Amino acid sequence: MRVGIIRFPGSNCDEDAYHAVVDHLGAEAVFCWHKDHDLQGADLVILPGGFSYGDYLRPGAIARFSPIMQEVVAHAQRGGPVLAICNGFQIACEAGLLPGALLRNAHLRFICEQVHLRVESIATRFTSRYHIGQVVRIPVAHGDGRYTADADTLERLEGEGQVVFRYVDAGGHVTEAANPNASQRNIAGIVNAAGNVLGMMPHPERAVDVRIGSADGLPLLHSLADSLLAEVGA
Amino acid sequence: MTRFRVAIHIVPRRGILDPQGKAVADALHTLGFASVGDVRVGRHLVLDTDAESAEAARDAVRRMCEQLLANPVTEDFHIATVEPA
Amino acid sequence: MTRFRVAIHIVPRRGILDPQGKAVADALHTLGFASVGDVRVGRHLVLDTDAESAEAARDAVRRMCEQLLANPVTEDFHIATVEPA
Amino acid sequence: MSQSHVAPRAGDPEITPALIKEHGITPAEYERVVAMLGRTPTFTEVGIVSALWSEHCSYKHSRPLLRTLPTEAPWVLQGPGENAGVIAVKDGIAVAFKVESHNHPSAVEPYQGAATGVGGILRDVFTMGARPIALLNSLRFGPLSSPRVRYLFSGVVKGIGDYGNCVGVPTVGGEVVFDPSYEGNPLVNAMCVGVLREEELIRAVAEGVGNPIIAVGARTGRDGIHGASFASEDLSEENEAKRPRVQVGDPFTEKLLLEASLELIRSGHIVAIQDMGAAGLTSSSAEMAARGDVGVTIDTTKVPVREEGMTPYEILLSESQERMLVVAHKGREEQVREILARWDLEAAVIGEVIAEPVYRVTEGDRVVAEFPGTRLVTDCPVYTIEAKESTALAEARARDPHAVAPHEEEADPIWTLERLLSSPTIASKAWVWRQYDSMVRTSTIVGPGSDAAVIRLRGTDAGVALSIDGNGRYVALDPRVGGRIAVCEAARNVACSGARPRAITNNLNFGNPTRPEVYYQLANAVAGMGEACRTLETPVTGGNVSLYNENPQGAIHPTPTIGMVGVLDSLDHVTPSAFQVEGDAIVLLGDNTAELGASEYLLRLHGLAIGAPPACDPAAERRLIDALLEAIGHGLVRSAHDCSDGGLAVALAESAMMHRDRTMGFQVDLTDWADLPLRALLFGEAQGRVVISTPTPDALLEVAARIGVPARVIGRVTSAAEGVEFVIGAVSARSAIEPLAKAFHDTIPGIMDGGAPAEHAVATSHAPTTD
Ligand SMILES: Nc1ncnc2c1ncn2[C@@H]1O[C@H](COP(=O)(O)OP(=O)(O)O)[C@@H](O)[C@H]1O
Ligand SMILES: [Mg+2]
Repeated sequence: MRVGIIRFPGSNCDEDAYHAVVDHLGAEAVFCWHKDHDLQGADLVILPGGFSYGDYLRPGAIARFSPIMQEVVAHAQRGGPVLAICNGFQIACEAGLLPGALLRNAHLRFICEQVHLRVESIATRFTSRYHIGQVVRIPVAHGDGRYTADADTLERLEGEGQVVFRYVDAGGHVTEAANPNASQRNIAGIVNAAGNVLGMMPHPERAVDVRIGSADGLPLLHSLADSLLAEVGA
Repeated sequence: MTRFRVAIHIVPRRGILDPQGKAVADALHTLGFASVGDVRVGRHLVLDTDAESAEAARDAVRRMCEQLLANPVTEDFHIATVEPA
Repeated sequence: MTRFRVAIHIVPRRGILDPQGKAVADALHTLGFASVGDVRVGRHLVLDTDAESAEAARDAVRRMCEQLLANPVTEDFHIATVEPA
Repeated sequence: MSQSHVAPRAGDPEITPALIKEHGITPAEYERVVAMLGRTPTFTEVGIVSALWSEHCSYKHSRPLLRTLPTEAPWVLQGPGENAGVIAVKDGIAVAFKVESHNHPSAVEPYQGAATGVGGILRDVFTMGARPIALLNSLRFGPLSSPRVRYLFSGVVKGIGDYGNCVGVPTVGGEVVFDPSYEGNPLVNAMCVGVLREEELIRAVAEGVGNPIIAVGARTGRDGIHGASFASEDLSEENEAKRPRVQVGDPFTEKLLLEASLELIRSGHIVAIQDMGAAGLTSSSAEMAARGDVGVTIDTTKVPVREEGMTPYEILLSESQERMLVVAHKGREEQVREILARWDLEAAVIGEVIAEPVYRVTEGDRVVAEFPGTRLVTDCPVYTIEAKESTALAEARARDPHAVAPHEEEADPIWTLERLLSSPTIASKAWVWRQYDSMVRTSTIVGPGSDAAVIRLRGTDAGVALSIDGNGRYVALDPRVGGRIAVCEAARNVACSGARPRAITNNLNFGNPTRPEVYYQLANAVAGMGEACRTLETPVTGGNVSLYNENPQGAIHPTPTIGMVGVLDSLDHVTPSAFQVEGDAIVLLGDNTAELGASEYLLRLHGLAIGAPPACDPAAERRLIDALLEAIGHGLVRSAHDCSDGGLAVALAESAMMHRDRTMGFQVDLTDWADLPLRALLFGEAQGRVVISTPTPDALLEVAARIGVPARVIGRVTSAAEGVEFVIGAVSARSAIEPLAKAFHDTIPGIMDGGAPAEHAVATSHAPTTD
């Protein structure tokens, strides 16, 4: 399995994604430069966190027009998996790979801390290694993470099982206090209708080792590896 | 070609939570501006662009807004003024 | 008392670096809007307030800008319109 | 060429005594310039001198004092004098680190002032060839009851956060103190730590005649002209008006500059690189030339500018951010440009290293400034001021804190403890650090909230422990002792996390040094720091001096802040500060005393800054650290937290409820010290004490006894449900955890999010310019 990590000017979780994939998953990873049109044969594309183009105008708004994004969109349209984390999620929404938008946190401040997420769907290639309703600890670090979509979109996401992670308290309850940014319906992560693009504000690549706070992001990477292996096998 | 200066307002769409507007309203109340009601906070862009005519400039800026400057999911834009720079 | 709707523009003062404006200008160029020159990005506020007269509303809003809304060191503000709401 | 070809530039102001004075140059200094040049300086030259001879660049009042500090140890690879200090860690890995202040810019524009402070210190570190891996900050403000202070506090925190977050360097620690002495003159010190391989170390020394000098990064605008001399003046209302144009930070460009600079350094195409920091192009070029003892020539018309019509004076003194000066190998200009272009950055050759021993600036063909040799840097005046202690402070020190009558409610020590825990200086700073990305780079083993942060170094099993500390009140009341304590406390914090303290960087935040009372503080604080550094074997590898921290209300507390770097040979030794396991014994290393002077207790409960600060014996601190580290090495320590602000009772309470979601309780019996005054025992700030929790108290006591450190079992860790309990002879005090945890955790959010807005307008009169 080969992972392509997209590097935009201002990406800053690209190295972390690389270490998660290479050191903890044992897979191969390459960096794909935003000015290029080359995914270097990547099976999985990661849109990493950071502040592409300084988050100027709106997070993700400018990065979406980088040359490499044409290839990422084409890869997604072919059914190739894309993991869009934090700023990557913002870019994916701006690029139309995922519905909705990520707006300024309601308390108007950047927030960095471990949060609890409930796994809402395990019928995705990203989450097969979790069990349904499992509560995991994964950190957030963002200023613009308030997931917002119109009522129809929200209904569709819920109805089709596209809501993958929700912010909850330690006991697994959806509460206002557990929602770090006032996302609608406590949504922390969603997949597209085809099931191959996952966007999430929390950072699974920062949760790969208990020494840095949590290893609860590892099953996500392993789920992806399983799904890719199954494809090759098929 | 003439150089035009164009002012654009980009505001959160009605119905979308505007926490910044609310924070400003609350702060103004605490400062004693009791009669302030609703506050909305958006972006104000001023850009210079060359075009054949004011209409052409406005058209170009409309396309800029649609493609980049405003988020169609959450924001409305309004081209406020187009004036020779 | 009448309710007025006031629009305010707050923009980075000329001469002060506006990295956001520069990033937007660069992005517009990349998108093919080659004739775009300078871009400045500021804030656009719309607020409702009750006052005896338009002049009184404008005065109050000016004080709000001075005390809270605009940063006196880096920004200029401009009260664009004061209209009965 | 002779010097006579330097002529006044058309349009520049005439050189008058008033102009010289306005530039902060004294008549004696002016004479020195005239003698050096053999003629009247040009306007451009006056600007250059005023910048380079400002305190900020020249250290003219502090250099002789700084020379007394120890700077060497076998592990020091780079001491003071470079952009940052460097120490070896393990297996060829080294760390570069430095602290810098942005006090004056932050007083005027807190958000940009703090943000650009972070930007500057990042550049200081990556220009050494090091990749930044951690940021810390040390902040001082007036009381939070003032809306202006809340504005400054929230703006500074947001500025620090936004900048570091965007660049992708975790902010992992710091400190915030609120004290009336900083009202109107906040302190904002930022520290950065970077990692490099020893062979990648590069120094900012210009050399090689014919080598091109290249300006890299952002364009030059009129930002912050005279920032350097501004930072060397009192903040009076008068210069509020002649306030320079504020520098605005662009962390996005900084991130590109960081990546491009590291690539450039590793490419072998360049000789030297330096940040254009305070006094911009002038100081970076003159300092690089002086270090290499070479001549340079710079053509201001080649410098990429952001605004039209900029004069050489403005271009030289601009403090536009995110710019670097590079000396490349001759003939490699294209390769340099290519690397920068990949990161969307501009590069322009603006000058070259020359054989002729001059510092020359031209505007096209015309010479607008020329100084012989490197004398501009080396001839800077140095002042030694008469030192005299302030009688008011000597009197305050002489007052007996035990004579202060306690409040009636203090009969219950829990009441007092709750007051202290809700003092904003002691209360949890989670409101602050939640706004900082403390985890990016996935190497943060211990983040904010503990005694010191611990960052792992990839590719080794080693880590560094980092802390920044200072206590201005101690220094005010006794500069010598206060200086010692600042170093020892920082070392203790680092040791509590399991690391051996190795070296410090420091920031000297003081008032106007030409006043004998201030110079006395400076001289004695530096002496005290030196004593502690020598004993602890933590040499000084760099730092920063920020003087003239005064305002119409008076001078600030003299505040040296110490950035300490410690090394953990193995991450197995990382030790948390919070209690971990119910039933563990609580051991106090060090001894309690009757000291109460200069304490947070006196300030918070009685509004007094009086009495002598606690005694500080660096040799005893060294033994304490040795014992602590040996015990940690043997796996005898489950948690360790030092006693500082608020004393033993606060240290115990913090150990129990530092983490809101994981509180514990404790029972302690302090009857052995029942003859000490109760409030000194509980809230006095005696030095050299650490609260440890351990499953193996006997083994721990044995280590302590062998090394000669007093140690006693004082109680045990309990569950949160059991609350806290103090027994001191006949006195017994208990409390549930919740009210104490609430005091500790909810105070700052309560003030900052409680609805009272932070206003900027209080101190400024400003008329709309376009309304
Ligand atoms: N401005 C800040 N930025 C980041 N962390 C901070 C800041 N202020 C305080 N902290 C963190 O809060 C904790 C307690 O700080 P402090 O009270 O100064 O501890 P100590 O007295 O042990 O030095 C430390 O972990 C420190 O790093
Ligand atoms: Mg401290």
